[in-house]
Amino acid sequence: MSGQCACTGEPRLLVPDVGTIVDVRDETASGDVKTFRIALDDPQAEWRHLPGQCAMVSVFGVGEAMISITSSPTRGWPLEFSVKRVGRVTGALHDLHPGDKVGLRGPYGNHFPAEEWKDRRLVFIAGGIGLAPVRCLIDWCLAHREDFGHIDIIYGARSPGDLCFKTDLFDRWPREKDTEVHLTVDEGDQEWTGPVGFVPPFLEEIGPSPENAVAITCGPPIMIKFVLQTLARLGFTDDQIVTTLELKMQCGVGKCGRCNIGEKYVCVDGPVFTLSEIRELPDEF
Amino acid sequence: MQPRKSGGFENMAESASRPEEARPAETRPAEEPGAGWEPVIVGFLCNWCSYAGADSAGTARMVHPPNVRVIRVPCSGRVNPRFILRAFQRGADGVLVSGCHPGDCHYSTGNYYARRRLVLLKRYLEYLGIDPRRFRTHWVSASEGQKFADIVREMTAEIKALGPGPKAKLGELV
Amino acid sequence: MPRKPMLDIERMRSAEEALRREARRLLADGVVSVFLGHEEGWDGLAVPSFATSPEDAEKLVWNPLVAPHLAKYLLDRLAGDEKVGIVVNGCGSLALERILKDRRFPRERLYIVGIPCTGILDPARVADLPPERRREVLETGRAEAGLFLDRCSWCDVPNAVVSDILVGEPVAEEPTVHEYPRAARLEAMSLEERFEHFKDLYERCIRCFACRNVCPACSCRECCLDQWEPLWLGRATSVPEQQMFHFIRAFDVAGRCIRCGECERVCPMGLPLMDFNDKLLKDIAELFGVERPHVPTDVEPLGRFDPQDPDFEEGAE
Amino acid sequence: MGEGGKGMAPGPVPRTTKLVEASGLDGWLRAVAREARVWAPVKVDGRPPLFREFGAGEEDRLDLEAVRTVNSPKGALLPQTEPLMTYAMTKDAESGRPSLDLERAAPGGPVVVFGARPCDAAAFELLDKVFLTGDFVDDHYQARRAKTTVVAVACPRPDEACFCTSFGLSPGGTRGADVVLYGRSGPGVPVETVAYYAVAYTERGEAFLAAPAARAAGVADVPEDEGRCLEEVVSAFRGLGTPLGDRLGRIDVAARLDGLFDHPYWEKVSARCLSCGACTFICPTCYCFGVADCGALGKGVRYRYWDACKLPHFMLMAGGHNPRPAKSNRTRQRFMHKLNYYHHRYGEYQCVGCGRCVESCPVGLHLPLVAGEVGGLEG
Repeated sequence: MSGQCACTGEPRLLVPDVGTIVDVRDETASGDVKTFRIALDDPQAEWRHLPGQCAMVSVFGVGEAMISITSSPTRGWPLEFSVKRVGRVTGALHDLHPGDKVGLRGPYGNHFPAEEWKDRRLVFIAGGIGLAPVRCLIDWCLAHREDFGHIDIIYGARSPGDLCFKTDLFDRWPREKDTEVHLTVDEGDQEWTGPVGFVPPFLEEIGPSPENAVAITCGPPIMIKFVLQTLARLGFTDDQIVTTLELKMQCGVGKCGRCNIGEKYVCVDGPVFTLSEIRELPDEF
Repeated sequence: MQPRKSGGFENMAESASRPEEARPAETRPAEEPGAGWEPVIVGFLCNWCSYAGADSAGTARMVHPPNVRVIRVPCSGRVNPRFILRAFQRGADGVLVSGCHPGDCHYSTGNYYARRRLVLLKRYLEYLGIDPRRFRTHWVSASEGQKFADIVREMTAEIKALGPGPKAKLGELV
Repeated sequence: MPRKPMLDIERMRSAEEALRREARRLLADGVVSVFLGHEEGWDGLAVPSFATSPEDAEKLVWNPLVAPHLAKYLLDRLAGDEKVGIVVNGCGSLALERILKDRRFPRERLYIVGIPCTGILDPARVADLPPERRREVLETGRAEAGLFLDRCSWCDVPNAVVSDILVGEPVAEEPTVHEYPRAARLEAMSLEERFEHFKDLYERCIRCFACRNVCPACSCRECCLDQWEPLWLGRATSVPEQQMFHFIRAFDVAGRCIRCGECERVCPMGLPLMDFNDKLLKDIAELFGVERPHVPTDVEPLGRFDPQDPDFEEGAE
Repeated sequence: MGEGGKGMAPGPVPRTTKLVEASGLDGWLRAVAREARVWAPVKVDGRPPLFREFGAGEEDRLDLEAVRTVNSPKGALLPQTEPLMTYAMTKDAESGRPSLDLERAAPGGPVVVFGARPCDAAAFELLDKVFLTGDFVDDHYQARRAKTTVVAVACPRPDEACFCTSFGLSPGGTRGADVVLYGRSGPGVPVETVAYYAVAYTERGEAFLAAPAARAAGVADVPEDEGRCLEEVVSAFRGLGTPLGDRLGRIDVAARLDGLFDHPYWEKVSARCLSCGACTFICPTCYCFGVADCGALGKGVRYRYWDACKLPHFMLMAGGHNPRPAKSNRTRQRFMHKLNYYHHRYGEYQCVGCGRCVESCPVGLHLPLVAGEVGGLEG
C-alpha cells in the first residue's frame, strides 16, 4: 500500500511513485477510450489491489485523476487503466506514448465484496466506459469460476466501434463456463447483426432471474437510473444491486473533503455501494 | 508554413524602445549578475508590421543583439496586459510590445485600443513597483527594419544597465 | 469640494415606509416575483433580503446601515423571465448600471425603486462603537464623517441614475472635482516602497474571492481566475500569483469600476484594495479626459479610443 | 467532550507552572524564533492582529489585546500553499529514454504556535482527527504536528462574537494546548500588563518552559505564596461565560439536521451568500484542500492549497457535471459538514465557537445564525 511506509523521513501520502507506460491500446474506433498498461519503475513499490479499487494516475505538470484499475488482481503488474478523454488530466494522458513517465499511487477505495457472493448468480450490467471497473471484477470472478453460479454480462455502447474490450467480449468471455455475453448498441452499422437499443430495455428483454443473484452495474448516470428501475421490476432487492459512484477527487484518501455525499467519502467509503446504502445517502451526487 | 511552436524561452527574440522621462532607478537586486549576463527581453510583435519589420531587419543583415524572444501576435491589440506581467514574473528582464503605426493597423483600430491599454499599463506597472523602463511599446512598420534594430540595441543596453528583472524580488511561483 | 455626507433619519424613515408600500404593491399585483432589498440581520446589520410575498415586504428596511449593493445578486436569477424588483440609492444604481451596461441582465426584467441618498454609514465602524453611542448615531443621525463609507466622501451621484420610480425628494447634486488621494499618496512613494506596500498586501491576502464575488464589474460567465486551461492564475498563494490575482482583478475592470469600494469593505483581511482601482481611475481620467470614470457609459473608456490619445512616441502620427 | 463552561469537570493536571512578565513575551518569542518557526498574533497598527510568522528581528510585536486574530493559526499546521514534491523530467544521455526524478518535500523544522486562544488550540485537535485517524494518516501533516508546540493564552474578555461555551469549551480551556498562559490579574482585564502564569500540561509544554530561551526571557518559578492565587485565577478563567455562547446555549443540532437536507430553509438563508471562501479560510477548523501542479518544460512542483466548499468550482467534474451548482447546495454543505457529517464521523462538532465567521461574513451568514434558526425548523 503506497503512502504508508515511512522508510525515508519525507512525508509521502500524497506523493506518487514514478511509473512508465508499458503500452497503449485503443479500445474504441473513435479513440476516445484508451487502455494504458502502467508499470512502476521500482518493483519494490508495487502493491496488490482488489477488484473495484482505483488509483490516482498523475500526469506531471497537469495533475492527477482517480481511475479504476481495469486489470484483475490475478494478473498483477503492470496494471491496466482504461481512460476516456473527458478532461485535462485524461486528455494529457491520451497524448502520452509508451515509454513516457507517469505517477501512480493507490490502491484506493473499498472493493466489490465478491467474497460474500459464493455460489450466487452474477449479472454484470455496464454501459460504455462503465465496463472498465466491472471488467476487473469479471476477470477476477472468472479466475475463481467455481465459486460463482451462472454469469450474465450485459453490455451496451453507443455504436459497435464504441464497444470497449472487444477481445474479451467476443473471444474470451463467451468461452468461459456457464457465462453468457449479451451485447447491444444504441446505433448499429452495416456489419452489426446483434441487438440494437439501450441497455435498460435490453436488460428487461433478457430478464435475468433475481433468484440468489447479485447485479453489478456501472455506466453513465442516465443509464443507471433506468437500469435500477428495470432491476426492481425484475424482482431484484436493493441489497442485491451494487454500483460504483464517481465524484471529483483530489486526495483519494479521505482528507481533502471533496468527494462527500452526506458524511460518506466516495474515495474511502466507496466507490462501491449497494443500492440500499445509496438510498440512505442524500441525493447530491 | 509549419506553425511556430511558441512557449518556453528558448525560441524567442527581443526588442527595445526609448525611455520616457527619467524615473527613480530600481535598486539592483542583492546578487550582482555575472559580467556575461545577457538580459531576456520578451517581444510581442504584431504579425503585419513589426514582425515583418523584424524580418526585414534580418534579411537586410542588420546587426542587433539577439536578446529579444519574439512572440508573434495577430495585432498589438491582441496583447492582454496580463501577458506582460506574466512574462516579468517568469523571468523576463524587459518586455516590448510593437505594432503598426496608429492609422496603419491591418485591422484598422487594433493598435488604437492597444495604445490606450498599454499607456495605462506602463503607469500601472510603475505604480506596482516594476521599473517602467523595462516595458516599452513602439510602432514599427514592415519597412522600418533599421528602426527595429535600433530599438533592440537600445533596449538591450538599457536593460543590461538596469540588471535582472523583477522575478528575483517576486520569488518563485510556488 | 464634494458634498459632506450626512444622515437624515426622517427622510430615511419615510423612504422606508414608501419602499415597503411599493414592494408590497409590486409583489401583491404580481408585477415582480421577487424584490431585492435589505432586512435586519444579525446584531442589527442590514443584510440583503429577497422578498417574495407582501408579508416579506414588511421586513424591508432603509436605514443608515444599508451598505451592501444588490445588483450583483441579479446574476443568480438569470434563468427564467420573472420580473425582479430592486431598491437602489445613488451608488447602488451605479452598480446596477454596471450590470446593465455590460448586458448581463435585461433591463426590461427589472422594476427599479430609486431612493435619494445623503450618506450611508460603514457597518463595521458602527459595530465598533460602544452600544449607547451606536444607538444615538442610528436614532439621531449625528455621525462624524469618519463613520461614513469611503465612497460617500467623493459621491457625486446622490440620486439614482436609473429608476422606474423615485421615492422621496431628489437630493441637490453639486458638481464635484474628483481627487484620488489614495493613488496620490502611493505615487509619492519610491518604487521600492510601493513594491513593499503591495508585497505586504499580497502576503496577507487569503484568496477568498470575496472582492471578486461582490464586484458588479466582475461578472464574466466563466472567470479566468477559475480556469485551469489556460491556467491564468496558479492556485498557490505565493507573492507573484497573488500579484497576478490582484492585477487581473483591477486591470480587467479598469474603466468599468464604479469606485464603490465594496471589495475593500467585504475583504475579511482588511486589505486596502482600492489602492489598485483608484490609480486606474485617476489615470483614465487624466490620460483620456474622462471626467467621471466611475459612471457607467454605453462604451467604456478602454472600449473606445481617440486618434489624439497620448502616445509612447512623440509625433507618432 | 472536552471541558469548560460553568461548573465543568476538572481539567488535566498541570505538570509545571511558571511565571513570566508580560513585558518579556516579545523578547521570549524573538529568542524562540531563532531556532523554530513562530506563529503568533502579530500587531497591525490600527487593525485587529493577524496570525502570522513572528520574526526573530525587531519589527514584529505581539498583540494579545484583541479577543481574536482576523485569521486563525490553522496556517501553521496546514499552510495555505504547501509543496508536496518536485519533479524533473530528464532525457537519459545515451539511451535517450525519458527518466523522471521526483523529490518529496522535506518536512520543516520545529514550529511554535504562540498566543492561540483556547478555541484555536482546541481546533487543532479537531484537525488531528481528520488527518491523523482513519484509513490513512496524512504524514505531511503528521510530520509538522509532531514538532509543534501550542502555547495558548486564556481569554480575559470574550466579546459578543464568542460562543466557545456552546461547544463545551471555555475561555480558560486547555484542550489542544501544551502550555496555557493565564493573566495573573485574572479575567476581565483587556490585556494582562503584569505577568502570566505559564502552566504546562504536556511534556512538550514542560520542555518549552524549561528551554534556555524561556529562562532568558525571565520565565521563573511561581513564588510559594502564590499557589492558591494561581488556582483561583485558573478556575476563574475556566468558569468564564461567553456573551454569545450564553445566548445560544449548548449547540446540539446534529440529530435535527439529519432530516433537514431537503428543507427549503437552505434556499432562503443562502440567497444573500456571496459564495466566497472568506468564512472557510479564516475558520480554524475548515481543512478542505486541492492539489495542483505548477511547472513548465518538464520541471515543476506539486502542491496542495486551501479550497472551499462555498466556491462554485469545488466539485466541478471533468465533462461539466457539478453536484452542487447552486449556492443553497454549497451553503447546506458547509453547515451540514460542521454540524452533522463531522459529528457522524468523529462524534463531536467541527466548530470551536471562535466567532471569526461572525466577524468576517460580509452578509451575516454564519454558524450561530444557522445553528440557532435550524433549531426552530420542523424536519
